[in-house]
Amino acid sequence: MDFLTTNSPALIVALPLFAAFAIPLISRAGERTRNTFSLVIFGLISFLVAILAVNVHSVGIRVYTFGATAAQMALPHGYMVPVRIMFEVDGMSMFMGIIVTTVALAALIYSLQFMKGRTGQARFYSLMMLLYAGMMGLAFTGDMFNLFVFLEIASIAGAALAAYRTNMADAVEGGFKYIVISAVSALLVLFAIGILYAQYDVLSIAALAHFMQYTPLDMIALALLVGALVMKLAGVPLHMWAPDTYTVAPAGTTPMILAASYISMYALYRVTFTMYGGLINTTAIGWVVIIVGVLSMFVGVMMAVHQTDIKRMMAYHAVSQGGYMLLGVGVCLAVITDPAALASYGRDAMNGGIFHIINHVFYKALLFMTAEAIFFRIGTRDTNKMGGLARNMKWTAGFYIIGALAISGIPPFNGFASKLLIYESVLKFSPVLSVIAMFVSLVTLASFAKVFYSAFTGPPMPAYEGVKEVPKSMIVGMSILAVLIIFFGLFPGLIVDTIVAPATNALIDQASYINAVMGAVP
Amino acid sequence: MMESIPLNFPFLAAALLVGIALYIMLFKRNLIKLIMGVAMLASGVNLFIVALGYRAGGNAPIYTDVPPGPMVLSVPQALTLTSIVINVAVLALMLTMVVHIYRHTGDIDSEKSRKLRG
Amino acid sequence: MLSKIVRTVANQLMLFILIFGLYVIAHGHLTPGGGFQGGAVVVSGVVMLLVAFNAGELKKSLRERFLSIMESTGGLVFVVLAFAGLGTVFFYNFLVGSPIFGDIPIPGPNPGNLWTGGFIPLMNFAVGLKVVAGLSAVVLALALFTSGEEMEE
Amino acid sequence: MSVVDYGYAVWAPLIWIVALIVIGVMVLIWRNRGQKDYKKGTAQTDIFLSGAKVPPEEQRHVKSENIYWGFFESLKDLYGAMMRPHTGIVSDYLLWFVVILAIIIPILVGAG
Repeated sequence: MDFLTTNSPALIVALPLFAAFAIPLISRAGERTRNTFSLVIFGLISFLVAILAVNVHSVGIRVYTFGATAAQMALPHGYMVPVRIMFEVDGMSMFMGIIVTTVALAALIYSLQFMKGRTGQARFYSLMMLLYAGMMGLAFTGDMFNLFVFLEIASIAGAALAAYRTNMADAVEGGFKYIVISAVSALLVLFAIGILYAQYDVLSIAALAHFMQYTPLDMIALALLVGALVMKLAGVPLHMWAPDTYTVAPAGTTPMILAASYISMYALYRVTFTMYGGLINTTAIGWVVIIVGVLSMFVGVMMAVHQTDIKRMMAYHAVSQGGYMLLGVGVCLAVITDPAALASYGRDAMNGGIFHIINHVFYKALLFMTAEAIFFRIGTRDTNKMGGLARNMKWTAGFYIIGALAISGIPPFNGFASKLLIYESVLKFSPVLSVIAMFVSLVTLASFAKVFYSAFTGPPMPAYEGVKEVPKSMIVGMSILAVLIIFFGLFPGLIVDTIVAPATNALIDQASYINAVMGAVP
Repeated sequence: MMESIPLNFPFLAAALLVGIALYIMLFKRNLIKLIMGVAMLASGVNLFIVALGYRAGGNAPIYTDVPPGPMVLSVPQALTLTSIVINVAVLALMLTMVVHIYRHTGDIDSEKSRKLRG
Repeated sequence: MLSKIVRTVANQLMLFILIFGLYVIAHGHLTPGGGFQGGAVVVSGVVMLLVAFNAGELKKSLRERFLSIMESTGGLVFVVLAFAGLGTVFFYNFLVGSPIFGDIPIPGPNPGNLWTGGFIPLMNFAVGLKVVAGLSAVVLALALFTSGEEMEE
Repeated sequence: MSVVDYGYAVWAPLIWIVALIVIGVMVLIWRNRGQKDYKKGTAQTDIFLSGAKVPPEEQRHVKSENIYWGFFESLKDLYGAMMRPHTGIVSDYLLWFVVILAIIIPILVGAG
């Protein structure tokens, strides 16, 4: 047990990599063996994540150094710098880890029967494991260069998965757009890393934060990082790839690509809060984040209500909901140097923004899965051609209702809990922003009502008479998320106290992140 | 000879590469040219990082039979190497996707081959 | 398919390219090079064969199934070597001081000892295997695309 | 455990659900006191469409693109402006990226 606790940060990333390489070999032994293997490996990973989460919750920040026992290396004249590759796991990393693992588990179970009988399944599961490894690596990494590497791993795996159905022209197009956008933004991240490395000769995030001088060059690097990561997390006006890619990704991979974009959001927070945390004047960067957030909310929802493709509509909603998170966190960022405002509403806004990530990933993953379930049965995503499906697909319809009510912020589902936190705290910062947020929520409800009406209700359509409910593994995958949504909605206090508040504290408390690595540095 | 080249010449070259790459990516509608743009952007960034580690007159950072004298910083070279490897994978993936796009639509013009918009 | 002269020369040259690639891989911990570079050298030989013969011809001897197994093996060996260090920490170089690649080099300039580096040379070989298989599959797939054929599943 | 309390506002879902159930029961009781003496299966329950002929069942479904027609019609200009940047060309996406970078670099350098 001790061994697992000590080595869990490395194992959580290494096991999926191992599985990704092993799956093509194991697939030779048959479909059943491979599926069992994937599930067993993933069960093991989930167990490790749980162990690590408990560990981080009790002992605080964990630093795991690869290949040696200490992160630092003393130079001959006594000066110590962190030179090793290391993982630094704090509350926020763990929070993202929990999200990604839950979604990936649900997606994996969902995919088992969805993918049944299709070609290239070995590659599909292999890429899913690779995507998971990339995301977890990004959440855990403690240095900037590995941030770039894991960003690229996640992008490559995500793009290959999005273009998985190569028999459809639009699937390849969506995957292509994703890889181009990801490659360009990752290269600009690398450029920013180069600028930082040129000045401070270190790559560790903690060391960079420790040495940071906030020169104009640093600010250029910050701008490049913010731009590139906002692109990856699909903030308006850099969101246009998101609908294209989310629409075409198959089965359980859309939720995983969605989670990948929130991992980029995590990277953005890590950069702005931890690396540039000592910035004297955070108002500018705070307002940049707020404006991107408000634009995302508004443009995303207005575009969504217009769509007729069910997954495209949900993708635009993903853009719009991303705006809520940016709004909440941006408000906190703008007031972080003002202790009174921070205590009064800044921390609550941040809690809301962070809490919304987990809520949104869960309900949006559920919604994407219901959309994919419809596609699985009737072969179209066009809502114009749907109708009366609730008669044939009762479980799917039920899950859709849960997801739709949660995303529209209807109590008692989880979306309401985090949106309320955002509304109330943003109201104290700027009432106009809060009103916009509420309006967006309203339009969200309207657009989901529209799709519910046109897809699930109405008279039975003669074309869909023989449509059956989706297979069991897909229902199990969706019900995991549905149960979590209801649980989070009923016990928001518990969730905020146990996982959201530690994540917020980890981001705001820059000093302890630095000390975990730089503690021994004179 | 080496002294006659200004030290920031590689940075100018990197800036030029990035500039050309951005021009290609933004204004060319041919998908293959777009990929060339991405490749050039990668080269520009890689050149930038390698140039960061250069010290005038330094040796290559390899201890096998090294002559005495200062060495070039090796970390940026390792970073560049990693980034090159990753870019090979990215470019291969992009090219494969363009081949698929061409197969489906018979065109590699991004305006004529698009299916997803609005 | 090019002329018989080109094909024969390509066949002969392939051996030398293979040797050079293996040299670059094996000396990865001493000189510039390593798994990726050496692998890329070997794949350049594959590309030469691709030009000399055509893609359909090459597909017969370089099967997708074989390449896939080779690639997975390379990746697995790499990860398993990393796992093997878990007694101390992940990626711990447990082979240093052992009879396999275990010599500890003299600090500073030295003539180079191939028997050093712990598991680094082994990892270089694993990466080389993966790169050779992966890149060959990529170039082969792209060549087959242009000639209108498909890789088999 | 179930309550989120942050000084100036409180959200307690369990209490809210109890209240919802109470209200639901009250509504049901109220509903049961309604009129029950209409005749099922007669013209009393038929659909009346201003005297026009009622179309068969499967044609009665309103298509998704026709829902909220008025909303889109009145916001035509806004939608025109919003649709224009969504060209679906990846070069244009990158153009937006460069434009945004050009805007935030001066902002952040100025603020730093």
